[in-house]
Amino acid sequence: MSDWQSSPTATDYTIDELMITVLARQFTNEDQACNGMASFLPVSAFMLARLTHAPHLTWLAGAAGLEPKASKVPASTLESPLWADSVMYIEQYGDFWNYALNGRWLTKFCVGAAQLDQFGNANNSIIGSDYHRPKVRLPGTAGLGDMGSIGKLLYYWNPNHGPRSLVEKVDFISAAGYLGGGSEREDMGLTGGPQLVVTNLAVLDFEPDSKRMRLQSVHPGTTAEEVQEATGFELVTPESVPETAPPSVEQVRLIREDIDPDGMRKREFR
Amino acid sequence: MSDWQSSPTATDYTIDELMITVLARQFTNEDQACNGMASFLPVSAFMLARLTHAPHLTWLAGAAGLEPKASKVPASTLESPLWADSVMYIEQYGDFWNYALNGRWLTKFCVGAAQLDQFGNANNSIIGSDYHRPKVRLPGTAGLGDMGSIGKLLYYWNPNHGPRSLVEKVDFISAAGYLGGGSEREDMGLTGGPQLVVTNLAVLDFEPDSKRMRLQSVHPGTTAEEVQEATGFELVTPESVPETAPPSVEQVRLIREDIDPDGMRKREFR
Amino acid sequence: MTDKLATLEDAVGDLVSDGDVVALQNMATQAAPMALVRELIRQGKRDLGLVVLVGGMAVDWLAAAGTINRLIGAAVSMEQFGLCQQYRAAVERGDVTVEELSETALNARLGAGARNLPFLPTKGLIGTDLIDQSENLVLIDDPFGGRPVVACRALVPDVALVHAHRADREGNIQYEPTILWPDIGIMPKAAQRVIVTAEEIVDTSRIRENPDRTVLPGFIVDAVIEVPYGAHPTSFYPRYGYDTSFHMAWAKVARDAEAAKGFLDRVVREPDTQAEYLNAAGGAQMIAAIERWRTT
Amino acid sequence: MTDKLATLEDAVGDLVSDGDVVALQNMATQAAPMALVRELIRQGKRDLGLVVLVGGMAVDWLAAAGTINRLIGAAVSMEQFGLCQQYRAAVERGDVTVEELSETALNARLGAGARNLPFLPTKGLIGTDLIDQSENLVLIDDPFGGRPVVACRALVPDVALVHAHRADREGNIQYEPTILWPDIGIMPKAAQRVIVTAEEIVDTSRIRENPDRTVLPGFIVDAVIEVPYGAHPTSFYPRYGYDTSFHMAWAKVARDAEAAKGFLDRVVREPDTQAEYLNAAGGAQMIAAIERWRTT
Repeated sequence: MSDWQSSPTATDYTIDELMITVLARQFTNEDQACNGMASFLPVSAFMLARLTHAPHLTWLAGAAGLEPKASKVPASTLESPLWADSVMYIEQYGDFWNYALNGRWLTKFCVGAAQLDQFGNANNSIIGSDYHRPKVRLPGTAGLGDMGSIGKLLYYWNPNHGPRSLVEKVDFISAAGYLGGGSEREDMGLTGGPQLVVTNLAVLDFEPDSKRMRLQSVHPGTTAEEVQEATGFELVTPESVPETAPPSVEQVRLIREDIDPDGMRKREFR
Repeated sequence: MSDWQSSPTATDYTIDELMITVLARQFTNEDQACNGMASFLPVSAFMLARLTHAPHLTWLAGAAGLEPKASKVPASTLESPLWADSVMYIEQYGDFWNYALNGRWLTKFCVGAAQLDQFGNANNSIIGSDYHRPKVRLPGTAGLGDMGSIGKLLYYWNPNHGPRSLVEKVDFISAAGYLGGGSEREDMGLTGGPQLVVTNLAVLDFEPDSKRMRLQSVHPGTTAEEVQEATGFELVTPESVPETAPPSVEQVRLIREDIDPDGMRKREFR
Repeated sequence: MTDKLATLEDAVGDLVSDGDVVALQNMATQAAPMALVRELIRQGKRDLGLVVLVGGMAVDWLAAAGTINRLIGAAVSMEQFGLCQQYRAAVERGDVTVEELSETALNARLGAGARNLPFLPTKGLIGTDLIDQSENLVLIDDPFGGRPVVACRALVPDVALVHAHRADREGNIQYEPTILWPDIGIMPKAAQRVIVTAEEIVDTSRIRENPDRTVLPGFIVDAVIEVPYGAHPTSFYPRYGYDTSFHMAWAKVARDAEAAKGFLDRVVREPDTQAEYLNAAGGAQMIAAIERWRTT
Repeated sequence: MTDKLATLEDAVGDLVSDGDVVALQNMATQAAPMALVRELIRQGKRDLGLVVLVGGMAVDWLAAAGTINRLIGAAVSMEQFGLCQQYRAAVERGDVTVEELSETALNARLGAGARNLPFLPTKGLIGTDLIDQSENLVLIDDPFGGRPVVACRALVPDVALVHAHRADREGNIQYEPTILWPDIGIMPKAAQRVIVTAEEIVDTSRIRENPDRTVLPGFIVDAVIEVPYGAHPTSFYPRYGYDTSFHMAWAKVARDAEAAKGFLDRVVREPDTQAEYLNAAGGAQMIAAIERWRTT
């Protein structure tokens, strides 16, 4: 944990490593982080945060193993090697939701979605117009359908920024974002909601009043125009869009050598 | 378990032993029996049933220890010696009520009450007319307030038959019996209900139509008139009331020598 | 106590009927009672409804074999091995209908079923399109004046299928220390019948050594069957991990109906015993591989 | 993780305020965090509300000392040692008001509190006078057309008090294999703050040896204090049984306010440390007696 603060900015890094550092930055010593399946970038981010700025970040691996000592990212983020040497096995039905629903703990979640729209509504259910006869059956909402409605702060990651995954209107809302935008979510009594969308091209947030998705920063080597072109709706784009801060040399070393030497994080990119 | 069936009728027995045999008779191999605290007679009855006619009767000691091998009745029926060598520890909040509420298991309960009325309504809450300023504060309803409403068959035991414990109308209904009698319970959609009241004087059940308490049998040495006199309301009394069948020599021996050699069952009698 | 010891054939034959709603212990690649799943297919059961929290290969097989025509669950995926393609195709064709529930909604439906309540509420799902998709979810007012909640109607499966580390003949079921998936906590208690496969059947005296490890009491279990490696190819920690090669082999054929049928013929329909199945799945070499999970 | 190690004095001083609703782990003679109960009395806390499933001597002491003015619970009794006479008298005088709930209703209120739901339903209590006695219980219709159920309003205690076998400095709490009373399962998760006493504070590496025995995660715990025999005179299996002599001694004085006060002065107010308390309660001889529980 020694020299991460004084480490110079890296020049040799890949997009997955950049996305991991952006996600890691969202988690502090006061948070409890939790990952689901096939979550190589979030798991790498939690590990990175714990090795650098947030050594006391609590981590609930696979929503089941508390404070594991996983030595590296395994081939599954929902399987036993990940929760090696945990301090607690939290049983999901009886117990995980006690903590997750409570509101005081596990307030931030990294989540993925097949479709995300301009107001941060997510779809993991179906592609098509007929729910019962879909063009594509997606995996299903799992816990996301809960997370969207119970005040959580959601951090979407999307390794494949494109007009099919970032759409004007989702075919089906399987997790509530800002619904129709503006105060619609708030008017229903829902707190929290989508905070950030971290893609392979840019970092996006939501404009406070309209709740429309907004370009926060573009990754080095990408322009705001390229991001807009890869997006299925009009982004709120400030006059000047900064570059996403790149990782440090030490962060890249930690990811490559200690956290994910097998390169599992690369699997998320088509 | 050898000779209990051919054992002759005992002449040397006490009322507690008689009550235990009456309670034991209510439980079969197909039942799951469960006891609460200070339940020396029911615990003795379960042990007796398992040693005689119902060796496969399932027993959940203290609503927590399944199929224990308790060697004898201990000083507490809610403490660890009772559930020695159980096959399972059932956690109460998360689990006991899953089974008890379900409806298919744990259908019969032996229960006690400070007051029981002519329609089998029970009171363990307060004596007096003002709930918030009672003449006597009783222990409280515990699980009985549930059992009365969720279809259970209730077997009341009362070692101190008298006009203060068997009253015309309870001061407060902390467990539902047949309410105002007749079809009132059924009309509310409640199934099950009080089946039997086993006292130190008699065995009582409930007349099927009026749901009034009825004399089923009087213990040897007691008359129907004496039972009526000790009761705070008019009992339904058939023209001829049989004597309660006494225990066998072997049942008495099992109770005295194997089940309760320390005589804990005597503690329930004032 | 009653002797619950059975065979796969008798348990599935006697306790599962065509049209039943079957609750299946499962996660993406974990802890599924796969021997029971294979037996459902072997016996040609039809029109089953399936309840899964997160379904994996079991769902894909049951869809491929035409065993199920509806699914109630939160997700179906084999994680790093991809979506369940046979299931997906069956849903897209309209052969399998889906009641998609969030985790808290499924838990609430099963919790209400177990506890004989008409419903349990959740605050999940509010604002989503999922509420309208199911007749078993409805917004109700908070009688204490707060915001509405979603009432989730009780779900009582006809039968639950479970795999465990140990059981005795009386049906007391134990787990070794490992993550407990939610299915074991509530599904069997909500179901009307319970079939359990176990890595080993032990004497009750062994069960009494660790009463804190018993997860289901014998009185709710209808049949127990000894099936070593009964969760293969899913993982069953701490005994064995998931079978990577097997999952990849299935994923490779699963987009093609004919190839998938050939795979199922070979590993499901032809082997008559668990030993024959394990041989068809790779035998001793496969077993050695899945037992090496700690080092992967 | 944060260091949660504290003293009784600081934990109760910092985390419990006059007027708070305090959830207490307890059964008739079992598993109560008695060192914390004594500290509440020593610090002269007032107007506390107490939540107990089944309260025992702790409730009697807190009533005798005037610490509590209301109770939410299912029962109060010391089983074979009789009713809690000081509590009884306080209720009969009107000094302590009682919200009496059945077990499922209390569980529902706490379960709703833990899960941030406005209420959970029960089918218990229907037909009893208990529903009208509480403003937190109300009959509601089943939206699916069945019979009404009792909605039990969420209960969020300000602080929960718990005793455990082991804890680490980060607040991860373990139980040795024993019956788990319901309080540990839900009360601490419903409460806004959690104070835990443990028979011993151990290194986290010891906790990691048995992750399946951890009952509360450190992130919900605010303070842990090492208090050997911290549940005395209640039982804490498998380590020790309840103290029969001590219970009888209390039962003997408990009908008399002056005698009860003298008892509390001697065992609660005068001893400044747990060691002094244990001495006042009978010292080594008493400890030997409660550790002999297996043979009684």
